[in-house]
Amino acid sequence: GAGKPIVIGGSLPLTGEFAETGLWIERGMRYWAEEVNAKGGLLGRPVEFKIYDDQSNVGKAVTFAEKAITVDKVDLLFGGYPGTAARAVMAVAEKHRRVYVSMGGHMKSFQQGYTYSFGAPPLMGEWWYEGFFQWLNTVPADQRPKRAAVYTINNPVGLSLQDSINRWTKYLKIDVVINEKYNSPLTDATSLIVKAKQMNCDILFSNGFFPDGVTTVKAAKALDYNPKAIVQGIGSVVPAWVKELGKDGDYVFSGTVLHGMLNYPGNDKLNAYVKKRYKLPAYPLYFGFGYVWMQTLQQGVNGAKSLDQTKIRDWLKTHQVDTIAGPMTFDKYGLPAPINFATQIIDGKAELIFPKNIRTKEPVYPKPAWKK
Amino acid sequence: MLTGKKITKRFGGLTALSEVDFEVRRGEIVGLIGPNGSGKTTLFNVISGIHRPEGGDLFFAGRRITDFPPYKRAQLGIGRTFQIVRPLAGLNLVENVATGVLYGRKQGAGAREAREKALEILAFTGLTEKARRFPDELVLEDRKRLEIARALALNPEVLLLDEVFAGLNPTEIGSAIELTFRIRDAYGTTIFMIEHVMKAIMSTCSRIMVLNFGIKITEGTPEEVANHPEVISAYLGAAYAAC
Amino acid sequence: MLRVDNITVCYGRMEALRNVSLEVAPGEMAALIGGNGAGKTTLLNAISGLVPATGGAISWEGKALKGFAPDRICREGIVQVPEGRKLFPAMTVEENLVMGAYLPTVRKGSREALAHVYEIFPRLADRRRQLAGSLSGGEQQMAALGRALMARPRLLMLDEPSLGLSPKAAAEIFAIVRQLNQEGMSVLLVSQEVLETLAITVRGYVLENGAVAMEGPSAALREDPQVKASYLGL
Amino acid sequence: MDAVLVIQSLISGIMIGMVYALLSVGFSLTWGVMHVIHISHAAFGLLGAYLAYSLLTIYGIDPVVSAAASAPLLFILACGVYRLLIKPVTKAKEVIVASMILTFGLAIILENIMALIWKADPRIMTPAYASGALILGPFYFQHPHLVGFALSIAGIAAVYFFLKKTYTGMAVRAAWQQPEAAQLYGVNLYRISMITFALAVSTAGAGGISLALLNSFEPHSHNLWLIYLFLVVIVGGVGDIVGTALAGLIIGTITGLSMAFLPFQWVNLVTFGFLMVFLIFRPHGLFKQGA
Amino acid sequence: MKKAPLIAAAIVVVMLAAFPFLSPEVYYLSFMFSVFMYVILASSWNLIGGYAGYLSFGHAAFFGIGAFATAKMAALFELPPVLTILAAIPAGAIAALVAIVIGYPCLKIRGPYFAVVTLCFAFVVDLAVKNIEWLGGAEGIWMRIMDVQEKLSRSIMYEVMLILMVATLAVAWWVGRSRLGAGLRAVRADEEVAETMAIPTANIKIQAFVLSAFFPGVAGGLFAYYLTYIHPDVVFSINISILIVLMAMFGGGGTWLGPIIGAVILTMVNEGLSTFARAEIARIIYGTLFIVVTIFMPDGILHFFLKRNRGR
Ligand SMILES: Nc1ncnc2c1ncn2[C@@H]1O[C@H](COP(=O)(O)OP(=O)(O)OP(=O)(O)O)[C@@H](O)[C@H]1O
Ligand SMILES: Nc1ncnc2c1ncn2[C@@H]1O[C@H](COP(=O)(O)OP(=O)(O)OP(=O)(O)O)[C@@H](O)[C@H]1O
Ligand SMILES: [Mg+2]
Ligand SMILES: [Mg+2]
Repeated sequence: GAGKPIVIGGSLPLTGEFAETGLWIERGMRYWAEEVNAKGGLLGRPVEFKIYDDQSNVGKAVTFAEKAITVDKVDLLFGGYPGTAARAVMAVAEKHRRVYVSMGGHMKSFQQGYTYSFGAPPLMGEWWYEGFFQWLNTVPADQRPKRAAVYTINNPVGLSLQDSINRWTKYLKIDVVINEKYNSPLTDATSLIVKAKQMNCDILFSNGFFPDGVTTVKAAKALDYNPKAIVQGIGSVVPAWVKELGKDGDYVFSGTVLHGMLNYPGNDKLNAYVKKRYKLPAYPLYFGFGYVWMQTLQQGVNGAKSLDQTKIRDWLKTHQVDTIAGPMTFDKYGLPAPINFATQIIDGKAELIFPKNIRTKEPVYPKPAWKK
Repeated sequence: MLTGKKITKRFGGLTALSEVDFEVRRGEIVGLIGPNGSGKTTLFNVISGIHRPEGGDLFFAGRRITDFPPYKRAQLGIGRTFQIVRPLAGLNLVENVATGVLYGRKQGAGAREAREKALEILAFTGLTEKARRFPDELVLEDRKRLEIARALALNPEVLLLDEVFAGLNPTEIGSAIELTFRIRDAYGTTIFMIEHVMKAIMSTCSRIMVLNFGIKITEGTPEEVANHPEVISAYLGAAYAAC
Repeated sequence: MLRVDNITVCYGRMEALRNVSLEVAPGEMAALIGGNGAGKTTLLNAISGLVPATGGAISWEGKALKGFAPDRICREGIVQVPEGRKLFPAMTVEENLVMGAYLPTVRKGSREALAHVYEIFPRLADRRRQLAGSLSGGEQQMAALGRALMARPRLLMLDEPSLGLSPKAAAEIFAIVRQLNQEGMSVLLVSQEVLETLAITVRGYVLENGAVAMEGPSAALREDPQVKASYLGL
Repeated sequence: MDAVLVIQSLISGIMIGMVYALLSVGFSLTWGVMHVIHISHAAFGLLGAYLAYSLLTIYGIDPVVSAAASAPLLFILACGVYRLLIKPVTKAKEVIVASMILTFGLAIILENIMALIWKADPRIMTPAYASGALILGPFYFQHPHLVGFALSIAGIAAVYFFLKKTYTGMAVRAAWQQPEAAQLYGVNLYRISMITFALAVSTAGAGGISLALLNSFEPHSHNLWLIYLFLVVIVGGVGDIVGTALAGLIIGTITGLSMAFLPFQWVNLVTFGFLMVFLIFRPHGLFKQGA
Repeated sequence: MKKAPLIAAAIVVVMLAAFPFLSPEVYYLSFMFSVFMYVILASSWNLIGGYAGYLSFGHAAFFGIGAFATAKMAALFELPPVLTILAAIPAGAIAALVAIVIGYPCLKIRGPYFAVVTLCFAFVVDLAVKNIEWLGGAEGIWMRIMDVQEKLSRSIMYEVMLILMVATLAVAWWVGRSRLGAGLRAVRADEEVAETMAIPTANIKIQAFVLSAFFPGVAGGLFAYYLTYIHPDVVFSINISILIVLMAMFGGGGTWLGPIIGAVILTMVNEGLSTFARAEIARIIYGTLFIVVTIFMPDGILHFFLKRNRGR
């Protein structure tokens, strides 16, 4: 018997700068709801979303979170995007004692002392390259790159990526010859590539978003720059990377916390759905995020057997959740143990290359020279 | 009271004023004539500070004002009108004039006093009925009167009038001449005027300067100037001399 | 050939012209005089199609013109030199002149027309590259008249062409207008220089408060006591 | 500093600068001659880019061909926009402000129509030559840069020719300086304005396509493009066609040089800072001395 | 007769001030907070943009400077809530100071060129904050959450922003009727003529610019504390700069009431449309609003009705 629906509210950037990602998150969430409702709902009640379009505006994200909580009196909050919005909304959720499961805004945001916020899993810049470096560590020392060019977008994401690079390059004795930040928009990457080429850098870190990532890779090809590896931040996880860039996007390394080929229950279903509905080979990262955050929340509610936010929080802090990203338990920051899998784009697909036990394809290293 | 020494003004390659000396004494009505493009308006622009001369010096009431910005000169008491009228669009006549009162030589007037004073000046210039209208609704003559009213609002010591008689028919010129005298008498204002209407200039000015190609060619009483051969050939033309 | 019959023009609720009729015969030079705000400019603008006229009719060689757009009326050879010159300030003198011959019908032969204008106004030839906005008043008037000549008008309407000109320049302008008329161009001349105007025209109209107060041969108007008092300052 | 780096940065900087100039030239035209600040100009450019994208991905039509083909299409579209939307506001007291508000609304509409049709996902224009380069000694002339550069020269020259050498172009300038007088000499104001507006919009298409060859684009990208439009137009001088081209050159040079000599972090800051200083010292663009 | 509008305004203010005591939901407090904020931004912008006709397209810079200055002071001196709120005032002063420095050269530039110079200025400030870590850098700054019940903390922010709005509107009112306002209007009509009317144009423009920067600076500080986390992308957004201009012009630039009308209408409509099912369609409707209003009221809403009253 279906009772009154459980309303899950909040805002997403459905128009404006971050619309693309916001829309994928929404799709992931809606797929989750479809699935839950088909199975009889949550606590026996159907679930329903109340989603506001914050127009990619952080101020609006905050007021809409408050609207959802205080006016719509929604039963649950869902996680927003991007990190800057999450950073501000986490404070609102805390003040209203609402569980907030989202990607968060990298490590700093989880260190603010919020107790209701969970990164389940987070999109954690600090962890993003862990898998890649662990894999690189398995490459014989003489075949590893020696000189790195690191170009980082000057925003919270980029800055958080630097953390693992600094640690690992030191450990692997890779010389960071170039370590520069740039402010978006990056309208031309010619100079970046020429510099890297001149300095004989044999590994390129392009720590940016999709537009600057594309510009950088295209310039690398046009200028015949052939490092042993190109590592791309989070631009290459957007479906458009393989779809739009085609062959030129191949062999780029990156990381992920979610992947359709991971051997956790649910991934197959998601892939099948996305293949049918959106004609994509595997679900996009943010589709997965939209789904997995809801999945976590769902288990919290089921575990607490209540919509009482504090109970849900306490349950989540003390129990394990099983998701498409694997099993997670949360620490006092609301974070699971670091998760990261290394990926490489091979033949237009983001393949898992590390850890070995989940590998879907052998990594291609060193990267073959550009074909013209 | 207002003196210029060797004023030179160039526009690119064109020398619009070349070492022009002039003097206007308190209480006078001085005329400035010359062919079109001889530099008369340019001289007014230099005096009021809109153009910066390349050479020469300006003195007003004993002070050197060459480097003063326009507003300071206006504050000191140099008021002017524009040949091509430039009312403050979007403000009605009272506001146009009241603004001048607020910033003029006798500062410290409140908004209300300024309006009253403005209405007084508008009455003086015969614009009372149109006080609430906007400049773009006026005919040219009234806009010229507005120019005068706005300049008077500053309570100027010397008033530069640039062709305020243009476009009037002979009868209307008569009343404008009368207004000129009234300004001098009622406000004690010294007047320096550019004019092409000979009737007006002959009957109002005690002294006339003549510019040609940016050079002062002569200066004197109306009769002297009107009979000056160079003035006749460059400015008045043969026909005028004939009658 | 130009006939204005009983037209009325309103600005909002104000009637600027009331039942005005006027005629200019081929090759004739007619004068239109009147005090400030009498409606002279309004009448010219109504003929040119810039302001809409209500009531009455305007016809040109028998063809009805009322309601036509200004560019259409220009095509008929009716050209106005507007009050205040209205040059294109950010274009050079030469471009201003060339714009006079914008209509395809007069574009051919505009080169000769340009040479002719420069011949009439050598001052403009000197300043051909200067922006019209920075010309002195007299120079602007010459440019405006030159621009009109480029359109090779059949009826030239001049709105206060001597405004702001030195006596010598004004006399020159009048002489040129007179000559153009003698060469066969019809002219409708609006001017505040009433004496001179009535001297060179054949017929005249006196406009007062938006209505024709008097009309007749110029010579007669010049002797009229009322005209003398109101317009000649005598 | 290394000479190759400097020259290479300059080469691509200048070529990209010229692409911005192409996108800007129509913007400058509507602004300068019509006093319409056409905020949706870049959005029309983006529309051109999307059209070319679809033609390329569906029919394999080269973007350069699309640039030519989109021009008449945008021209017609712009005529409609002029007739329905722009014309009514040219009667406003402050046309600049009114037109800005109106076309701001239009830009929002266009952006979201594009989002509905093409989705919010980013797109990249990848014709066969997309990441090729012409190599001369140590220098690379990237093909998209070359194509954009060539389109830019052609587009700007066409606009220049139109304005300065055709009667219609001259009438356009005349009409917006002194509409009454222009009418008196046979100019049909309405037609002239429509042509100007539509011409401007059709150059935007080519500009948008060229830009799309360089960077990825999304429905909201026009907002960023708009900023560059403003910069180029202002440096060049509003309504000044040659100035626009030179401004593209200058902005490209500054970006190129700062890319070569500065930490990348400071490039944008220095570019905007320089432009600010430039404007302070040359407040009327490159050529005009002041009103 | 003169008193009636004053009494009406006083009643509105009292009612607004009483609103939190009706114990409304937090959202309404926050929403009104943002309405007040935009009224402040649009009305202050109007001092330079509307009265003097200098369209500043970089006003978000002052807003952002205020926000970052407040956040930085709060972090630096570990200010308690009350002092953090008060810190917005010196933050506004910093914004005003920047306005003097920047206004001096920039206000010599007229028309659209001024618009673009200010646009560049906003970018420069944004990028400088991002590049200089001491200012918070690209990471942004977190602030301590006010340690009281949520409704109370939002009510406090509401009342403080209301006070600021009243202060801004009072100053705008005063400027509109003062000698300064008359001078600014003359500047807007014709700056050269204004100079010859004894108006020290450079001086009064700076005055207006500084006033128009101060209030947004304070508002930025309050906004920072409202969000508790600020990032340059959030407070220096070009969208804010443009929105401010649109609001003032949409309502009717150069009048006292116009920017208020514009800010209130646009904030409300925008908020309302966000609830709309299909986000893109909502935005299309929003865009259409601009078009329709401009076609029918090309000089702004207020001017449209004023003209009606004049009976023309
Ligand atoms: N801003 C300017 N730039 C270039 N040339 C100018 C400028 N202003 C004036 N001139 C030129 O300087 C000369 C003098 O102009 P000015 O306006 O002073 O003449 P004027 O004596 O007032 O003539 P008029 O009696 O016709 O008004 C003219 O040749 C004019 O073209
Ligand atoms: N655009 C307008 N709007 C409203 N009223 C106008 C407009 N133009 C002219 N008028 C009014 O129409 C009447 C006639 O003006 P018009 O300009 O035709 O007179 P005029 O005889 O040419 O005068 P002048 O000798 O000053 O040139 C005047 O009362 C004037 O105020
Ligand atoms: Mg003059
Ligand atoms: Mg007239």
